[in-house]
Amino acid sequence: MDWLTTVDHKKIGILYMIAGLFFFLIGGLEAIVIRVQLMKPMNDVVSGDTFNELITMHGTTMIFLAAMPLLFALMNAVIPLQIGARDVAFPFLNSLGFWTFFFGGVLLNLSWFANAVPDAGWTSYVPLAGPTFNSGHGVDYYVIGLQIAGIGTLLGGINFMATIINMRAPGLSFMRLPMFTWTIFITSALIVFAFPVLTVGLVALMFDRLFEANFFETGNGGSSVLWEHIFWVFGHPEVYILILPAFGVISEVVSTFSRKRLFGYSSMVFATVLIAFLGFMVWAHHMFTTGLGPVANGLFSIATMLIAVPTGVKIFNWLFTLWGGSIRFTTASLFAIGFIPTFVMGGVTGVMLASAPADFQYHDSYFVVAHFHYVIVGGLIFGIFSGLHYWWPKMFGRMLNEGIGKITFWTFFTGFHLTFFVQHFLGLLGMPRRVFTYLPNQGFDTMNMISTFGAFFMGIGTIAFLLNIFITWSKPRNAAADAWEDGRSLEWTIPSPPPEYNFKQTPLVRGYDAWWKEKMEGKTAMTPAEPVGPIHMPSPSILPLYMSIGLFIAGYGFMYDNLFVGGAGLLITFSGMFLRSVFDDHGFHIEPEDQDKGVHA
Amino acid sequence: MSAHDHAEGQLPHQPETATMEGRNKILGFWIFLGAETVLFGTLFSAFLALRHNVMDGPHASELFELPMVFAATMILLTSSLTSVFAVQALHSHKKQAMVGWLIVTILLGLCFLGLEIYEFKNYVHEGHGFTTSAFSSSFYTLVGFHGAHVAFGVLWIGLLIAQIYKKGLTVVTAPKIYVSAIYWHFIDVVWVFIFTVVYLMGKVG
Amino acid sequence: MMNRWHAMKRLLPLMAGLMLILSACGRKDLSTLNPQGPVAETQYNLMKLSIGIMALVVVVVFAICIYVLIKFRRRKGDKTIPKQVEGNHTLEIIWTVIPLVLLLILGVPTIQHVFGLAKDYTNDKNAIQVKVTAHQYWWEFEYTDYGITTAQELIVPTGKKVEFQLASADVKHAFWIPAIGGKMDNNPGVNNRMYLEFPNEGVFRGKCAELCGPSHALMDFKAKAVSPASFDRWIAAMKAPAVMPADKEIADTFTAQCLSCHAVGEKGEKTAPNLTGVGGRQTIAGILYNDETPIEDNLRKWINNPQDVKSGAMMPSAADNGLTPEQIDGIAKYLAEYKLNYEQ
Amino acid sequence: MSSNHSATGEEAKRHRTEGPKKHIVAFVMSLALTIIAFAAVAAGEINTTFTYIIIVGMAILQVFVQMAFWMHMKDRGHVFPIIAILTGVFIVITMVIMATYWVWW
Ligand code: HEA
Ligand code: HEA
Ligand SMILES: [Cu+2]
Repeated sequence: MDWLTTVDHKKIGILYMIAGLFFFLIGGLEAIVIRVQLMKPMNDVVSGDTFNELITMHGTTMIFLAAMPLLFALMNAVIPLQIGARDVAFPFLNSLGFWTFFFGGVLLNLSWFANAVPDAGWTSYVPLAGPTFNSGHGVDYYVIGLQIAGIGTLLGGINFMATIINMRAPGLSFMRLPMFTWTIFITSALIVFAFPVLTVGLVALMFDRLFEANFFETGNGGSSVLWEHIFWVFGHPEVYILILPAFGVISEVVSTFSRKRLFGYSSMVFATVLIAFLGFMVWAHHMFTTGLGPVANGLFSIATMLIAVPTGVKIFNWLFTLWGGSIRFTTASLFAIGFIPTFVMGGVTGVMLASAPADFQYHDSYFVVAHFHYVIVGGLIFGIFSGLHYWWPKMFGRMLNEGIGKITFWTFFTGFHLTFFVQHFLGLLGMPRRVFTYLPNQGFDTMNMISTFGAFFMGIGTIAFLLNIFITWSKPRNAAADAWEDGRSLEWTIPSPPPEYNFKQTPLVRGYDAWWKEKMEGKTAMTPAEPVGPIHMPSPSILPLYMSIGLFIAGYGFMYDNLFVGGAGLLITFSGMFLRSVFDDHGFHIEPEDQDKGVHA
Repeated sequence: MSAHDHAEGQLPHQPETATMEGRNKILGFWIFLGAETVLFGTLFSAFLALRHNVMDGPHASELFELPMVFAATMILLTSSLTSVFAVQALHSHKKQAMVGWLIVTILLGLCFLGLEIYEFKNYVHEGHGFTTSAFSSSFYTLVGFHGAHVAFGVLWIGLLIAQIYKKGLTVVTAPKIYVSAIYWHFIDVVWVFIFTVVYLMGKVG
Repeated sequence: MMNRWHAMKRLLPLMAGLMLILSACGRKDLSTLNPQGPVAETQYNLMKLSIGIMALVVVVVFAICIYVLIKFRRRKGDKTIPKQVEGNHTLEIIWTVIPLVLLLILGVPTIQHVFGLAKDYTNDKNAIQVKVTAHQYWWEFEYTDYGITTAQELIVPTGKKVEFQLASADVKHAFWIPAIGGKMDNNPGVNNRMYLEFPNEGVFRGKCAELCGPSHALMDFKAKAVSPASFDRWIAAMKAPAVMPADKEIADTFTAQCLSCHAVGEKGEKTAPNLTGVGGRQTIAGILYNDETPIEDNLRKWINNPQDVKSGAMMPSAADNGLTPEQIDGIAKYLAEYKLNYEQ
Repeated sequence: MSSNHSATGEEAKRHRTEGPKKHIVAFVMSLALTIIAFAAVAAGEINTTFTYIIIVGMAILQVFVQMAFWMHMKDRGHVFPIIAILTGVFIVITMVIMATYWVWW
């Protein structure tokens, strides 16, 4: 019950993690089925229809329901601690954000049981996804599920921007923020400015599908290219929403485990901002073959290539953080170190794709599939694994087992390269993507077999990670506050796991790498910025769950043309808003004498 | 946080930023408006891309009746002024005056909505229905989104007025009023662009 | 340090060799790494250039990475604190400027070819004009200057520019002949255009490269480049009166059941693939190869139940068409023998 | 974050006595800008491009006026609001260019 009403960012982080891992398993299972189907030519494990459903759900689930929530998990678990805050700016909205994401995801995945699964790809290009050529309810699940989940994401973005701007501890100026906090700040900004575009796109598609509007109905003056623009104006920033937090994790982990200050901190910050900025001006590189004409293609080619420069700055800064350091190989640092070359391989194929005339060959071939799995799995998923291993003791008070952790890394890492390296060549040899099968004798057979084989390795790696969690769960909660001993930022100054109120006294920050600085000066604790006193906490609330259930019901109602149910669902949500507005939350106080009770419980 | 006990005279002169919660709320709301800017921007883009595709329906220049839209614009502009007066009253802690201005604001908002609904009815009558063409769909979606924002604003400010009566002007209620006023201005700004891009440019052709 | 570079020197040719082996494989009629026309050639050159630049970047990063990992690992029990370096301006400038230069090297030809490949031959008298209409799972090729239409197998003369108008009859598709040149989308509502050139005779594999429904994977076609003389003969043969089944009953069934959608010669409709000379094509339905299975078997299989071959195909099954096994055999035999004699 | 809510008594006084005048000025300016735009269209004689420029220009001016005065964006402590809105506007501009040039090419 506690978990349903919590507004504590640490618990919400854990909820995000559980939900994210759950959806990662579902998405991974879908990937396995995809790979099994493609193992040999003219295979018939699944039909063409089912295959299209699988890739659509795989892409959508992985990106929106696995990767983003796992990032939100890290963000919730870490950001308030890194900035010396007791909570996020809007604890209530934080909880609401989680529950809307969760119910959106559940709605999307219920499509499997309703036997109406979205099947137009995660990009849902119209008219294939429009009412004329897709009359079942499949794409409705996509549209409405993502819409509801998207509300949660947007709330999260607003919340973390406000938190990082307003809730920093005294002395923690922007240019002293840990790198992870910086990347989350920029990511949140990207969310805030990119998600509304998706919202509008989904609304338009929903209107087309449910109310016979004509945004994308070419027969009535609509434009299918408009959808592509809208989707990618959102979609490209989305990929940086995914990768920037991973960049942040890598910065923290690399610096901690080499015992060195992050090399070129200010250029790292600048590069992050620049990547985000450029990220909004390159969307049409997904549309080189749409026929926008040479001027657009040329402009977008060059703009896209430019992103390589700030990204390169980051890569070399990491390498030079390691240079001269004292590198310790834990699972977390292995994933971070594995990330660097792997991501570079994915990044450089991105630059190859950015050359429009050559992209006429690569586009919609397996070369693209290879590119984006290199940056997403080899980048983002490695980053998430790294972050989870790194902050696990902080989140749960227990260390993960290093031996199993190394098995996880090596199986996942080798499996990954086996799966996706050969896909570059499949693409170059002429294999289009999104094909449910291929004819024999085209030179695709061996490489597809290798690729499938590798996917199983990744599965084993994932299972090892799960085992690690279960095995260490029964161990005592004895992780030290500074669990890796070389911690540099504020989260390592408080117990693992932290008490409900995080900081008994708000710390005073005196420089970059606040905790490291104190340690180097021989201190064993931060200087407090306030006396011990009662701590104000927000009250838990069931309303976020209640409101999200309302949206869930409303989604179903509209999808099946039942305006009554739809209206009832909206009424539930609005009544929740009403109650929230009318009854002030006065919260409660934890008095100093109670502050040590229940710590480390 | 004993906000309720504050006598009005003891309120800080800008009660909306007196507490951390209040400052967070205002900042968060501004960020939200950044998102809303993009939301309406996308709707505008879609409209701009599709506005000439009228199929069998009437063209914008035949359809729109500018004088009525002009009147609606004036009403919304005035409501923006009254809402800024409400905020001024808030700053000088004049509860009654503030509530008065808020009521005027929502009344003007209701007039605006009334005109809009009347206008839509006329258009449908002239064969410009939601499903007629890409132009009509994007028109109703853009203008309707704005209308929904106005309607939401009316309900919201209405609810706040009730809260002011019940709870008085405190450091808890003040940020809400302030934020709703910013929201109201934002809607007004969006309308300026709808008036320009949809109606005036539609008339020009 | 020195012997690490030695290791690198040994690695480089190895990697280059790997590249070569990989680029050597791949079918000549399919692989983008084995270009068979100037458009694909241009693109291939750009690909090679970019692969070169990228290989350089990757090698540098790998080298630094491996060096650092070996050199700076923490020994057991090492408690020393390394020097805390803030940054280094010279280095930072180096790794900003060098990538910029590399991008410039890639960017210039990119822009050049973006415009080069966009050249428009629509009004060129010497170019062949083909309107490509993509349908759910089949391709229609209309030769606008000659007033003829064919399907699934595009016939073009060598040595001429071919200008394509790309249209779609339903959802989005993309027209791609990897060995000849890159793809371009067939958008519903608005037409695209692009040109290709076929210097060598041969049959090249074409694919649909945009998800278009359950049988997207099976939406293959062939592009056959023939000598200009053969091409002219083909045009003439296409314009010749249709050859109908000799057997009267089969002819009637064919007219009633098949020509309500398909066409042969001047007869029939345009909503399904044109069948003129279908017996001479390399495949049935784009994917049933006649050199692997006898063409009659392929035709029978297809006519019997198209859904078995391409799920979601619009053509009704034999049962729905009310065809008896004898009629199927008759039609299959007739179509198998319907060849246009234009290659000599 | 230093917040400036603990203003000096003097400032508070200035604030409290600040009349409605500047807001009425802003209102009149908004009215005038709207009317100019309206008139430019109603007159109907000027050429189309020029009319576009006038009306869009008037809209932009009016937004500045309203944001500065009514939304208090000219006041202190509004750095982040300005960044938020400007970023939004920047993205909107790219999208409008997209919609007007590249949807139908
Ligand atoms: C986390 C996700 C992520 C990230 C970070 C990136 C990063 C990049 N992507 Fe990727 N991309 C995707 C996810 C991502 N992408 C997805 C999901 C798709 C497919 C969507 C779909 O169709 O379903 C896609 C597709 C895609 C395309 C469209 C291909 C097509 O469909 O035809 C293009 C084209 O330009 C592209 C380019 C790039 C570039 C230039 C980068 C750059 O940011 C990379 C920059 C990094 C480096 C370059 C490496 C480090 C730099 C150095 C070491 C400095 C020196 C380097 C040089 C001088 C080159 N991507
Ligand atoms: C975050 C994003 C993300 C991630 C992590 C992945 C991960 C993987 N992807 Fe994914 N992929 C996409 C995003 C992602 N993908 C997108 C956007 C597309 C495009 C979709 C489209 O075209 O529309 C795509 C498409 C795509 C394709 C191309 C399909 C096609 O075009 O036809 C393939 C094929 O190999 C593939 C494979 C894989 C594999 C093997 C993994 C592996 O890394 C997965 C590893 C994980 C596991 C293996 C989990 C194993 C779990 C278990 C074994 C537990 C058992 C289960 C339970 C107990 C429930 N993906
Ligand atoms: Cu992109």
